[in-house]
Parts: sequence; C-alpha cells; structure tokens
Amino acid sequence: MNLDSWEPKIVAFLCKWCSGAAAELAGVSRLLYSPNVIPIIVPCSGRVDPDLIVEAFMNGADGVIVAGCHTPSDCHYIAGNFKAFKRVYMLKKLLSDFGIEPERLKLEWVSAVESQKLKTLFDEFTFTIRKLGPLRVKIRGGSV
Amino acid sequence: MINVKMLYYPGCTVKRNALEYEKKTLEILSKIGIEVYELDNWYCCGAFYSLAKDDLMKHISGLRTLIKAQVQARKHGTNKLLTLCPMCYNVLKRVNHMLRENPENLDTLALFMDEEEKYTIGIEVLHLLEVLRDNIDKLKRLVVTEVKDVVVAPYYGCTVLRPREIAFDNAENPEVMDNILRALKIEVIEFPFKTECCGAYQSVFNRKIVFEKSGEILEEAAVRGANIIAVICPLCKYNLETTLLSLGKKLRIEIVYLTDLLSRATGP
Amino acid sequence: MSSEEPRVGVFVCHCGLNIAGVVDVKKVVEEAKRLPHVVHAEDYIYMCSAPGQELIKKAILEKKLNAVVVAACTPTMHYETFARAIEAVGLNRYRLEMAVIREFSSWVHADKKKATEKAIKLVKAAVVKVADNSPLEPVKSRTVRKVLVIGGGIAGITVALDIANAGIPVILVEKTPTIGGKMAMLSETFPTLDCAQCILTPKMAEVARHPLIKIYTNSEVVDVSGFVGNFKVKILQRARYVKIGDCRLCGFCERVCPVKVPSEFNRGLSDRKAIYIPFPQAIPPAYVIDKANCRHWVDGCDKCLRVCPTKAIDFNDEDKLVEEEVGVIIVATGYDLYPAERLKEYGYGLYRDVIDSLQFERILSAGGPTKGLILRPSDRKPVKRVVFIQCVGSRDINHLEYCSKICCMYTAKHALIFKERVPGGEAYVFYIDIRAAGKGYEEFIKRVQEEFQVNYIRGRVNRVYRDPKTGDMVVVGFDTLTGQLLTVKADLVVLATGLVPQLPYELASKLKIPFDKYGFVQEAHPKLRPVETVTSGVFVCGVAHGPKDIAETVAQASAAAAKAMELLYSEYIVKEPLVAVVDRDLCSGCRVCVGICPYGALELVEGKAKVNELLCEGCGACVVACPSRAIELRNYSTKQLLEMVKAVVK
Amino acid sequence: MSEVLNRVVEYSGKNPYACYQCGTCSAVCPMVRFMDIPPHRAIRLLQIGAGALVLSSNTIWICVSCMRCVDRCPRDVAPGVVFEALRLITLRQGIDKLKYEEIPNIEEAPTLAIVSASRKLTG
Amino acid sequence: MNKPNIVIVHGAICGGCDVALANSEEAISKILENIDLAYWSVAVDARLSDLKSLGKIDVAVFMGGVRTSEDEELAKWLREKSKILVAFGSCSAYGGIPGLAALTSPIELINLVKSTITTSSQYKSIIELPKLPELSTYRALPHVVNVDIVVPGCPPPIKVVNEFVNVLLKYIAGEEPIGPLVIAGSKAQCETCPRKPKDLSKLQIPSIKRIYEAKIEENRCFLEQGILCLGPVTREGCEHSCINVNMPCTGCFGPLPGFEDVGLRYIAGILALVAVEREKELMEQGLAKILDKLVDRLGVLYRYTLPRSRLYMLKLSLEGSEYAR
Repeated sequence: MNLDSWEPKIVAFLCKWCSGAAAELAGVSRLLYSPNVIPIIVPCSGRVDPDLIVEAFMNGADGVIVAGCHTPSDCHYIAGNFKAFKRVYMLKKLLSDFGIEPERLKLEWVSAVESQKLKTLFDEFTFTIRKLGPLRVKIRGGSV
Repeated sequence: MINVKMLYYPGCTVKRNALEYEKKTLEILSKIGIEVYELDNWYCCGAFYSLAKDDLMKHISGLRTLIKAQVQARKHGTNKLLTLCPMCYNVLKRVNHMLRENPENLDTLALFMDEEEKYTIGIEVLHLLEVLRDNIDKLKRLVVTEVKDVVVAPYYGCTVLRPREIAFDNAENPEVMDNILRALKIEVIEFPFKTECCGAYQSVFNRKIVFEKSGEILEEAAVRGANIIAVICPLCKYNLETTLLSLGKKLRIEIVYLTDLLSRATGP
Repeated sequence: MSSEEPRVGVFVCHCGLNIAGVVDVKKVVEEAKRLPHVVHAEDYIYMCSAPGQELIKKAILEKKLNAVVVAACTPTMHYETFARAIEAVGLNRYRLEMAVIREFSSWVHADKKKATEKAIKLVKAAVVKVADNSPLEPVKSRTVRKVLVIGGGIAGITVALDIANAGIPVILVEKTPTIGGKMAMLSETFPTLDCAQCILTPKMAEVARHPLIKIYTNSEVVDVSGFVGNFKVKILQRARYVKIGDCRLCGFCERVCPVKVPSEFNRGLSDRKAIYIPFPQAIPPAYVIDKANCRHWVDGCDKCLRVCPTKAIDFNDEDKLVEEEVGVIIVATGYDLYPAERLKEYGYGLYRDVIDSLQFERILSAGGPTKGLILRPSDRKPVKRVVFIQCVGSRDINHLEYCSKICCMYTAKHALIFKERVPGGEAYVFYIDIRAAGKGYEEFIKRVQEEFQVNYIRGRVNRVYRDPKTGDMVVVGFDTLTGQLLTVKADLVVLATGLVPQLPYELASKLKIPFDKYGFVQEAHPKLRPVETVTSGVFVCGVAHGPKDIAETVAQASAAAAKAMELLYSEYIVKEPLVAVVDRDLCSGCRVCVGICPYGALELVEGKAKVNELLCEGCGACVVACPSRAIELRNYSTKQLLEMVKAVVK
Repeated sequence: MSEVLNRVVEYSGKNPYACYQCGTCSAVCPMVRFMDIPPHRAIRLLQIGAGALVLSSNTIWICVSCMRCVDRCPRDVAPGVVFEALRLITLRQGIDKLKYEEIPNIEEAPTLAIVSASRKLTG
Repeated sequence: MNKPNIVIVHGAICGGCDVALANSEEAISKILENIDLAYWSVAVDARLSDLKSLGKIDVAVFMGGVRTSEDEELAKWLREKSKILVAFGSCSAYGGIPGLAALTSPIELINLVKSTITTSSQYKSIIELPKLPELSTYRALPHVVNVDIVVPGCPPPIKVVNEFVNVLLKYIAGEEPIGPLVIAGSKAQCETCPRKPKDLSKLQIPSIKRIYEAKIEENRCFLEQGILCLGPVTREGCEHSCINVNMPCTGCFGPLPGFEDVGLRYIAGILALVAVEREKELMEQGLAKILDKLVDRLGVLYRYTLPRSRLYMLKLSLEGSEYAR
C-alpha cells in the first residue's frame, strides 16, 4: 500500500438524539472537519453492536467512533449510553488482547449542542489514526 | 480483659512541652485496656500539611513515619497508630488520605527513599479523642470520684476536625469531648467557641493576634460560667495560658488537658 | 422486508449552491446509477420544491420504483415533505431514506473531491438501507380515558381540576392524610400577598365535591405496569381508622385523646393528638388516627371511640391495595425542605429560636401555633429582631448545588410581613445574590428594601449561637460590600432552606422516568417538551420537576393537564412502528433482553420473549444484547446496519 | 490571565473563577480582622488579574491554614489552599518571612509552633 | 456388498475424544457392524503409512485442531480422499482449548517449553528437543477445509456420539450429506437449562464473580449470582454435565448458528447487562471496575472458540496470513 496516498477510513456511529443532532448543528454552523469520518446514524448508542464495529474493521476501516448522549441522564432511551459504554469498554480490551490498538475505537459523549466538541473529536481522532497508520485487511473473515 | 494494642506516635511537642499530658493519657489508656507501643526512632511527622499540589516533597516525613509504623505494626500485630498532638494527627491522617486517593503519588515519593520499604497504605491513624470515644463505656465504669466544683468548656481547636475528609466529628459543633466529659459526670457548658482559632503558630511572631483570639475564647468561657477549659493540644494550651497571664489573672479559669480531668475522675 | 425486488430511485438535491457548490452532484448521480437495486437517479436544484417533488412522483410511477433515497438535507428538515410526496403516489413512507449530504458533507468540508466521495458513500449507505426497509403501519391501541395524579399539592390539585372539568375522570393519590400540600402551610403568597389558605381551600373543596375526581389520601402508588393509554397502577391505601363519611369534625375525640406528639403541619411548633385533623379545612374533612403513636395498640385505650357521637372510629380498619386502570399518569410529588440540621453552623435543631422557612410560615399564619403573633418558640417572647439567612444549603457543593429559586422571594415576603406586623421591628437578610426575575418580583423586593427598610446584608454568616445571659441568638456574619465583620443579636433566626425533591426512587423507576443527579424528574426536552417525560403517557409538573414558585407550578400543572387531554382526546394511541420484533423460533428464553430493556417492553410468554409494541421505544438495546440474534429492530436491522457499514468503508 | 493566577491554579489545583463572591470565607475566617484584604476579596483580585496586590498583602501570611474556609466554601475555591499557593510564590523566590532570631519566646514556645511557623513562612 | 470404511485421524488432541467415542458401546457396535474400521491408531495398531495406502475412504473423522504443517497436510489429504469429513470434538470444530495458544507465536511457545524443561543441570546442555513438525497458525478444521459434519463437545457426550453415528449410518444408506451439519441443537443452552426459572422474570446480573469467590446456589441461574455462564451464547444439545454439578457452561458446544463469535455476542448481551439496575449510581468508573473483574477475558469468552473468532480472523488478515478468510 502506498502510504503517501493512504487516507484513514473512519466510521462514526452517532445516536440520532444527541451526537447525531450535534453533527447536524455542526453542519448548520459550517464547522469544517475531517472528511475521513463517515457518519452512520443509529437510534441510540445502545444499538451499536460490537459486531458492527468489528465488521467495520474487517472491511477496511482504520478507526471507529461511537458517540452517544452524556451519562448519566441525557440518553433519550434512559440508559442506552451505559450499555454502549460497557460494550465498547470490553471490546477495546478484546482488541488489545488480539494485538490491535484499542485507540482505534473511541467512545465519546456528545450532546446535541456540542457541535464544536464533535468537530474536535472527528479531527483529533483522524489525527490519532493518521499517526497509528493503516489497519490493513486483505481478506474477509467467513463462516461455516 | 483482652487488651487492645496500638502503636503510639508522640511527636516533638508532647515530648518537649507536654510530658504531663502524655503521662496522664497513657495512664488512662492502660486503665481502659489499651496497650501502646511507642514507635522506635520516631521521626518528625512534617508538622504542617502542605496544601500545594506540586509539593509532594513535604509529605516525605509523614510518609516515613507511616512506613516506620508499618514496620513496627507487624511486630506488634496492630495497624492502629495513636496520636495525642492534633497537629501530628492532622498531618499523618492527611498524608494517609492523600495516598489513598492518589496512589500514584506513592510512586513519586518512593523515588526519594532508598532504605524504606513500600508503604501499603494500611496504617490507621487515630487521635486520642477517637479512642476515648470508642471506649466511653469502659471509661464510665472507671469513675471513682465525682469531680466537684468543676465547670468545663470543651475546646477542640482546629486541626482534629478539619478538613472534612479527616474529621471524626462535625467541625461546626463537635460533641465528642462533650460526651466523654458528660459520661464521667463532669459538668459541661454549651460553648459555641469550641473550634474557634486560638491563634496557632502566630504566637511566635505575632503575639497580639494570639492574645486577641485566645482572649475571646477565655472570656466567652468565663461568661458562660466555666472555670476550666479542657484542651487536647499543647499549642492551644500554651496560647490560652500565655493569654491568661497577659490578662493578669483577671479571669478565674484554668487550662487543663482532657486526660487530666479524666484521671481526676477515675482516681490514681 | 419487502417481498418484491427493490427498485430504488435516487434523487440528489443541489439545494441551490448549498450542496452543488461543494459536492459534484452529477458525479453522485452517476455513481448512484451504478449501485445495486438502483434503477433511477437524477438531480434537481431544489428537490423539496413542488417541481422537485413532482419529479420524484413521476419517477416512481414511470420507473415502478418501490423505494426512494433523497440525498439532500437532514431528515429533521424534510423527511415529512418527501414522505408525503411518496405516499401521494401510493408508496409507504418507510420506503424513503434520506442521505444527509448537506449537513454531513457539503457544509462541513471544503475539499470538493473528498466531499463528493463522502456524499457518494452516504448515498450508498442510504440505498442499502432503504432496499431492506419494510413498509410499516403505525402501532395503535385503545386508550383508557382516566388520569392518575400522584401528589395532592397545588400542582396535583390544579391538574386534577383542569382535567376533571374537561370531563375526564381523575384519580388523585396523596401520601398524607389531607390534600393541600405545602401551600396549605403558607401564610401569604408573594408578590401579591394573597392569603394562601384563602385561595387554596376553595380549590381543595372543589376537588372534594367534584364527581369525576376520586381522592385517595394516606395512600401511595406502589406499582405501575402497562404503557401509555393503558397503565395499571396499584395504590396502597393506609388505614385511617376513622370512617370518612361518618366523621362530623366535632372534635370530641381529640379532646379526650391522651397522647401528644409534635404536629407535622405546624412543623413541631405545636402539638397534636394521636387522633387529629391536620388543619381545620383538611380534605377529606375527617379525623385520622396515627397508629404509630396511638395507645389503643399498646394498652387498649379507646377513649375516642367512646365519645364519638357518630361511631366513626374503627380500630379494625386495614390497609387496602387498590388497583386502577388509567391512560395517563401525572407526577406532582412536590418537595421537602433540605434538612437544615446538616448545617451545624446555623444551630438548627440545637436552638429552638433558629427555625426554617416553613416554620416561620406557620408562625405568620393566622391559623398557626401562635395565631399569627410573631413569638419566639423558646419562651414565646414577642420577636423584635429577626435575622434571615438565605441560600441555606442551596448553591453549595457541600449540600445542594442548584439554586432553589423561591427563597429570595419568600424571604423578602417574610421580612415584609414581619415589618408590617411588628412596628419598630428590625429585619436583617444575609444574602449572596437576589434573584427576583418574575412578574412584579423585582418591584416587590424594592418595596421591601425601600418602603419597609429591611436591612439587606450582602454576605454570609459565620455562625449562630445563643447569648447565655439574654437568650438572644447571636449571628456573626460578614458584609462583603463594606468588608466589615458584623454581629447581630436577634430574637429569631429564619433559615431560607433549599428545596429537595420528594419523588421516591422506587416510584421513579417503576414509572421508568429518568431524574437528574439531584432527584428532580428529567423532562423529555428542556425547551420544547417541558412537562413530558421520556416515557410516553407520564407527565410531570410542580417542584417534582425542579424548584419553582406557585405561579409557575400552576402554569406547568395546566400545561401537563392540556398535554394529558391531548393524548386522551383520541380514542387511540398512535405510535411509530420502528419497534423491536422477536423471532420466536430463534429465542431460547435466556431473559437477557427482559433485563436490558429500560421500558419493560419485553416479557417472556411461554418461555419466549415477546415485545409489547406500545411500550417499546425502539432503542435497540435488546437487539444488540440478544445472544441468539432473535430480535430485530424494524428498519434498523443488524443486516441493514452491517450492509451500511460495508457501504461506507469498502 | 495573569501570571500569579496561572501559578495559583498550578500550585493549588483550585479554580478562583469558580468563586461567586458570597463571602463565606471572610465570614468564617478567624483572622479576617487582622488582614488587610479579606479572603473573598483576595480571590476577587485574582479573578481580575490583580494577584500582585494579594501577594503584597499581609493576608496570606496571617492565614494559619485552619481549613475553616476550605470546609465551608460552597464552590470548592478553598481560599485557604489558594493562599498556600500564594505563599509559595514568594517563598520559592527565596524570600523568608520569619527570622528565628526575632522569635521573642523561642525557649518556652511549644516546638510545634516554631516548626509550623517555619513550615509556613520560610521556603 | 462392500462395507464402506471409516478412518479416525488425529490433529492436536488430548485423547479425550477417543475415549468419548470408545465409551459409547452403542456407537462402537453400530460402527463395527456397518462400517469397516480401516484406521484408528489409538484402538487398532496402525501407522500413518497404512492410512496413506488406503485406496478409498468413505468417512474420515478428524479429532483435534490443526496445529502443525503435518496436521494441515493430513486434513487436506483427507478432504480430497474422503466422501464425508467429520470434525469431531470442540478442538476440531472450533479450535478448543489448545486454540487459546493461537495468539502466542510458535517461537514464543517453543521457547516457553524449552525454558520450563526440568532436568538435572549436568545434562541440560546436551538435552535437545525432539524434532517437531513445524508449528503453523492454529486453526480449527473447518477453517482449513470444508467439513460435512461437526460433532461438538469437549469431549462429545455419549448422546451426541450416538446421534452422530445414526446420522452417519443414514448417509451411508444413501442420504447425501447436506453439510455442514452440527450434531447439536440450534438454540442456546438456556432453552434446555435445568435451572430455567419458573417465574421467567427479568435477568439481572449484579456483579461479576469468579467461581471461588461465590457460594454458588444450586438451581438458580448462574448469571443472577454473578457467575459468568456461557449458556446463552452456546448451542444446546449436551447433557448439562457441568451445570448439573453446579458449574457454569464454558461453551464447548460452540457458537449458535448465524454468528461465529461467542465473545462478541457475550459482551454485547451478557456483559452489557451487568449491574444494569445501578448504572447511574456507579457511573462509568464503577461499571469499568466491575467489568475489570473479568480478568481472564480470552479464557472465559473464547475457551473453545478463539481460532474461529472474528477478531482472530482480523488479526490473521492484518498479518497477511493466507488463512484469514
């Protein structure tokens, strides 16, 4: 792979109510941020299956962001954010168990007004991934 | 009776200015079945807890004392470290607390120490008042004489009750000493100046302040009919007494260590 | 999932230059055309305009599209517009997806090439999702036209009356033996100085005689199940030992009762008997026996029973568990005062002449323990000098971090009434800031300061203690404006204690309503949905939601009533159908989903999980949690999300 | 932000900007009447970048770290801790505020008074 | 009629599977009756060369994981040669316990063995390790070649062994194998768990405990007692021999159909449920503290399935291994 032309691929799972709304606000506020981050809107950070994150890595993502509403009480679905926390916390540990940098996965709470925080998150995460370099995947995993 | 063991840290002032306090205290403790072991080669506690975040160096002497206690704790089979002087209590307990809250500081401090073993934050720092409070029933049983004609204003000073994270009673209206005295049938007055500042170490360079602060305490106690102020701190005692002298014995009031009163009630 | 092969149309909007200025829309169209399932793609300057919508409709009909992706702004802006457009030509609205290429691309990136690439990926994701979106119909259920109001203070009373007057039955549950709440304890109300009882008691009486309001006093809600429109609640009605209809309030029983205990209503400033009525205008108008203190259960005393002329006393009365079905629940559980004894420096609990604000209300009240005379509690000496201390507990990280909002005003009111009643009296108020933002409030404060010459001291109090000679309270404080240490001797010290919510944790979790870190109920949206909670069908009003005064409470209560009626106006509850569904063939009955669902929407029926579509809010926590992958979220299925992930990274 | 304020934040870990000037510290301070600047005003001066005025006052040297304002401060600004930082700014320049030879009663004073005073007033 | 033949071949194996097969009289007698036992080095004295000399193979049973180049070669040869290939036992099917070593490099493993050999020091310098076949990337059998039948279990219980032989006989009778067929249920252990609660209330996991830390109540769901049980993510079909002796399921029957990765399902479902009632009170730090009590993550989550996990696949693909598929 030509490292000069390499661009980090980053998927950001944003919950519809807080971080997704922050992304909309970032748009309305014309905050320029890293185009490497592609958002996928989900109902809640609690809807983000660890499988989705691994799927992203397996298909060539170099980093994954999960963003939800602030704990303890901002979650539109009462406590989906805590579920996301537990899942991401364990998945990060597993990633490092398997020898993959856990920094490639980031969980952040971003409220609907924190568009600036979202921008910073996207930019800084892109920078982090740029430093870590590409996560190369040649062939996909399969099943029986 | 099964004796409770405790390590004992006297500190400089007790050994230099308050030997009588120590003597009476140790007597009382032995009466209630507490065996104390004075730390061998005890070291300065640090005298005043440094409040700065970046000033870890100043906690070294406190830590060293705690490590000494840890070593001797194994020998005597107790992790309790008794203090009489409120300043020693304050510093040691706060160093202990700080290490418990920020264990990473322990690693930094360890860099300054070559000989000592690693501190496991297992020492429990106690002040005399806590020990007496926990043995109040035993104290009651020891009463042999009614201490007559004595009206006491309990005086706690600042350092056993502040800051909140090391306090064993509410600093705005503590009741530990009041309860101990009442348990021994000694008359105690309602005294709002229990924790008013006596002037502290200002006595070495600004005696005017000490006279004014301690004067207020003395006067309030006198107005409320006390003839004794019970203290637990050698510095408070010194400040109150020098102030009393400067007032020319106008007030008929005596400054007495708490344990002195206890030993009056419990007999020789 | 639709059974027919997806035929997707992609419509890329220029949004003038908003999108087209950065994103190469033509290229997006070209790329879209190459995607699987896509049979049509085109761009237009304003898709949301009438001609734009016509374009979509025409394409649907001509190309037999069965799914549509509009690549434009956010769905928040125009989902409804396009959904209606496709519905107009017979397509289900859930067969529409929007690719947000404006807010997520053209507006946030300057690099045209990268913005275009990203827009293409967003379109790809939308296409794979819409291809698998099921056409759905809204979920409907019949509603029970009845409302449960929890809490019988001014908030609960207002809600109950508003709703009952509109013809909907109300069940009002109150924990204490009477409705009226804290407002019944107040003397006068700011800023108009109306007598609280005079405005409240007629409302209480109206509640009592309203044919559509059923009151449960001495009662608590102990269980809640069901969902919006169909709640089932269990109410524990504690035994009163006095038959409400038979009691004639003659008071004979009270006179003969030998037990005296401090009166809750007068906050300990006077005594009551073990058989008592909290205050003369209590609703329901009947005595009550306080079992904990009554001697009947100790030594068989039955003096009251013997003198009761109507035989209203029944020692065999028992606690009852009542079940009710309601469509809406309104939480109006109110507040209590922060325990002032936690602030030892002020001597509350140590000195009888240091009292809290509600105690002072009782002293001021004509029906209170001193009949409205301002006497100090310790020796009933007339009070000549009062010190008020504000922010007792409030705005303090050691106690309550928040501002309790009403204390500035009620303290001013206290000071005013005191000055009015005690000619030549002196009043001092220690304060940090004066918060008097309300209609007529600032004027009221100014009046208190100018006309009544209440001495406002900007600063805090060191401590309060008693002068041993005079028995006066000594207040030592600091005036920050002059830098002076002040000592004020006073007959009485009144603490403006902060408010703490009273909603029990268990009840909140049964109602599935979140609360903030202080215990106040969290509203669904702080601006736009201030009386709704996140659980549909549960509303909140009054101090249970946050500190507020009577006027605000009443306004919020009426708002909650209106919201409840809006919900119950229709015979059916209609809900978004984006809910979870269980594949019962895959479910192994492990109960993980039941445990993880925050709404109690899942239960096990015959060993398999089942979703209650009316309770499910569609968060998807269970979908992820199901170890057997037996649960799917409609139109957010794992398969769809996996495909979307692939679409954006490959 | 002034240099003094920066240093205060660094040494003490407390944030003077959290102060809303309620005056609790000045009310509870046992030494306030001997200070030329009362504690709450010292914090205010830090907020407006006039930390130098506080440094040159006697306030920080009169404070005996009794911790009363630290316990009672409703905003955790903890003036008593801030003052320690201010003392250190001077002491770390090698300026001592106590001369042992001038202690009048050094023979009779309890050891802890002398040690404490040197801890607080010398570098 | 010419009897079809069967060969039983070993990869990396402890020998438990042989015992399990031999232990079932019914299975053995049915095999002997209907099939010609052409090769089983554990039971019938034979060498690998005997196997290689067989003209045809109808059924090949592979026990153990694929660890060495020799194993791999053998597996590929069997696939080519036999009509029906069976992955027998959890090692063969999912990787099994030796699969936990997959994350450690072969060189590290060899060095570890070398460093722990104990012998009197005077001989130490002259001791040499026997020549070992080259260790390669650890894989389960289906990972290397396609298999027709999977017989899970560590070792497979008698019931499963018997069922397997019945299936085998059907195939021999002419039914085409519709592989891969797993001789187990398609639902989770919870479906048949003897501890299934009567009232079917919601599941709550208060904390995480290791087995020695708790007095485990019998007849109560392990998870409710804070004991991590892999039942919800594991195929049913075993005889609950662990659960019946008050031990939680460790997952030897492998993942449920439809997803490969036991660990990911577990963190998504069961671990997300931990302390669910106290989330707001514990906050993130508190929850992290509880989750940290799961110390041996791989040993608990992937005891039998690590080589088949998606993260292992990802790792292999990152290393550029040809086995990442």
